[in-house]
Amino acid sequence: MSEAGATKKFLYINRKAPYGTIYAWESLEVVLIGAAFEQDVSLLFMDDGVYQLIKGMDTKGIGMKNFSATYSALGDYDVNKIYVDKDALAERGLTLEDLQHLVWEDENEDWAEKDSIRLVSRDEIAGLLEEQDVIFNF
Amino acid sequence: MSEAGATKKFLYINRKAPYGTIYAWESLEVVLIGAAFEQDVSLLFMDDGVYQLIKGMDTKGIGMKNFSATYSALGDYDVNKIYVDKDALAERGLTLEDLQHLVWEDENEDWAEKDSIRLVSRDEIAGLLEEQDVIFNF
Amino acid sequence: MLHIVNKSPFTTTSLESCLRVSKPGATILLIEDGVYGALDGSRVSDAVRAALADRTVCVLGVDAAARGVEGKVLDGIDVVDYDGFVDLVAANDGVQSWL
Amino acid sequence: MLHIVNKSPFTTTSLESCLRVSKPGATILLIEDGVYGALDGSRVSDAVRAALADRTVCVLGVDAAARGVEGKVLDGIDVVDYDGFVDLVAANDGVQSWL
Amino acid sequence: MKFGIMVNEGPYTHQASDSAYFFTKAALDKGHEIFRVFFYHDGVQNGTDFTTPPQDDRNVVKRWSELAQEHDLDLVLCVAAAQRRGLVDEDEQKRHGKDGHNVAPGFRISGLGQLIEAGIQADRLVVFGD
Amino acid sequence: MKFGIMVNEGPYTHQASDSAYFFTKAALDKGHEIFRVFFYHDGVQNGTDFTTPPQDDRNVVKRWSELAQEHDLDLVLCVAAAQRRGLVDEDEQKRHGKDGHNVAPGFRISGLGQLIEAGIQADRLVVFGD
Repeated sequence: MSEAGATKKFLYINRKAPYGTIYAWESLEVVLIGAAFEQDVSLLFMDDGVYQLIKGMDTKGIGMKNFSATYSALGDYDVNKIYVDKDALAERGLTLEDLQHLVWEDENEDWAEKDSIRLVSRDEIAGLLEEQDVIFNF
Repeated sequence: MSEAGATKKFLYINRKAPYGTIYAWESLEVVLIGAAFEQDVSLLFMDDGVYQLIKGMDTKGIGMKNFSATYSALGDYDVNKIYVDKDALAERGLTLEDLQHLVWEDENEDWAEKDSIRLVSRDEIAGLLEEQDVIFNF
Repeated sequence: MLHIVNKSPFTTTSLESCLRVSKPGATILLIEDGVYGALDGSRVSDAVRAALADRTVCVLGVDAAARGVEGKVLDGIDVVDYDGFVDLVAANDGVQSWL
Repeated sequence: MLHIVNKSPFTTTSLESCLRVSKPGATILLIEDGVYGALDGSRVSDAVRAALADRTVCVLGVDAAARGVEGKVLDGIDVVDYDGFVDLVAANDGVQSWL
Repeated sequence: MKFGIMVNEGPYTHQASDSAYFFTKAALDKGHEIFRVFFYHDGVQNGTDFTTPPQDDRNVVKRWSELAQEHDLDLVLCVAAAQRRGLVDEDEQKRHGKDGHNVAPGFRISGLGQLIEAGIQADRLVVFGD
Repeated sequence: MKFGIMVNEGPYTHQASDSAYFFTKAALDKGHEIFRVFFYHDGVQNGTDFTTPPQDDRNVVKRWSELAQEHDLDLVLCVAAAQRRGLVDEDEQKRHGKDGHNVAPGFRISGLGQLIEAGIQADRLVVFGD
């Protein structure tokens, strides 16, 4: 699966709520497969996508697989740039404390545990989009 | 196809724009089939559904069938109560003149041609919903 | 009359349309991604709280729980299960789904 | 950068999100039901007109024609065909679809 | 009470089919009658027995088939929607010369009149979709 | 220039597949290269040859197949999405014991890695969906 040539900047943009549609889950599947290709990967959660990261989901009553644990595994796949739209959180009455605490271990700093989630403003999102080579929309 | 028992009040609610999705077209198919069942039928166009009635559509460039002529045939099927949300028109910058002129012939008045479209307010829509036996959502 | 809303009020205008034309005495049931409309502290909470003055608002508990938001539901909103959903349909003369 | 919007701005918040984070110099292309955002005299026309000050806004002509609204497009919005759509993608470094 | 159910979206992408299933099951468990479940638009995809969902996911199609068998449910796929979207029973296979048929047990293909009839005969029509 | 195309919705219900088709065709006509068209989510339904659309409607599936043949296009259906949604080629038919196979000419079933590869290899990725 190795690729010749330079690494590309990949951004996965998640704008939809989980469970009502499958996009959140099928986006995660792409991210996990994509991790093997060693690109420079970022995830952006904006609009209703911020709901994907809420903690304490219990899907037993709707018979669907609860995939929220997968987000906390992303750090192990070197997916540790997880951007969350702070305005989207605010207008939904949510704070960072409502979301899962996602971390990764920095091998350059003796495997120190670091936060993966970074709250971003609209200007930072605009900048983030502009610097990407490829954007996947979910 | 005749049914025993009293006639029911059927309301078809169309809230989606044409062509972007097929719901407008597949709603019309139900209305046409349903006409044979001789129920008391009304159609309501609200939200983006009001776009379905705009005149002058030309679908050649997108390779889809232009089904807008079917609306003008509804009168021949005794479907002549066509309600349009006036607020929805206004916020879209549209007026009655932007829509097709839909008519029917009243056999009780020597086949006089009458308008099928009635502009309704939110209160009238609320009342219309309450008086229905069955609502089909598209 | 029973109104069913299954879309997030932050993404689509379904809840807004529902609130606009539902009558005093009506019941509004929030299911699927519609449950986000039941939460406190959001941009739409005031509109939903206002509706509670003359309408009944319910939320499907299993859909709220799946999304991790069962504990954030506004005071005054009834949490129902699928049995309750069935009862609401049976108890109301008409059903309108705001798809 | 090219932003593609394919949803009606009266039903979903896609155009709003696009306008919120697109940068001066960016190009916004309205296709499918997104073409309704290009029309004059609507609730969203002012926001789109404001975007024209520092961004390019285009509409896919065949989608506007299909919907009977080609004649109502705001002054300053470019009407393009599929060839023009391809050119826009080629001319811009990145593409973001606001699905 | 007699319910009619309309399902407008296929399995997995939207929750609509899940919601319709749990509603139907709850109604039956409470002793109500389901006059018919009518699948329209992409909803006809609920009736394909060509699916093989992952082991850790629910099997939406099979769940409908089993509920139909248990309760003698009438699950109807709209013929026009089915033809557009690739749902084929043995009759349609012969008529259109396809390499197989994919309608799951318990489902049948029929016309839109079946939806109208559900509207007339049932005390309530509940629509699930996107 | 080299384009990758991603299609997230099936035929007929949403316009996404139509838009992707016309975009792909226009790009080819202008001399661009289409590295791959990847069908994900309900998009895999574009690859079923069980459809029989009405005479007065376009045939979305056939149009893709013909474009693929003309231009040697690589049309890939995501295997996980295909299994959930009932798209089966001859291999999958044998493996899962289905009553037929329904993948249209020009389409092939493969993994999500094909999408990532399109992102890496193509100069632009254009996503069509709902």
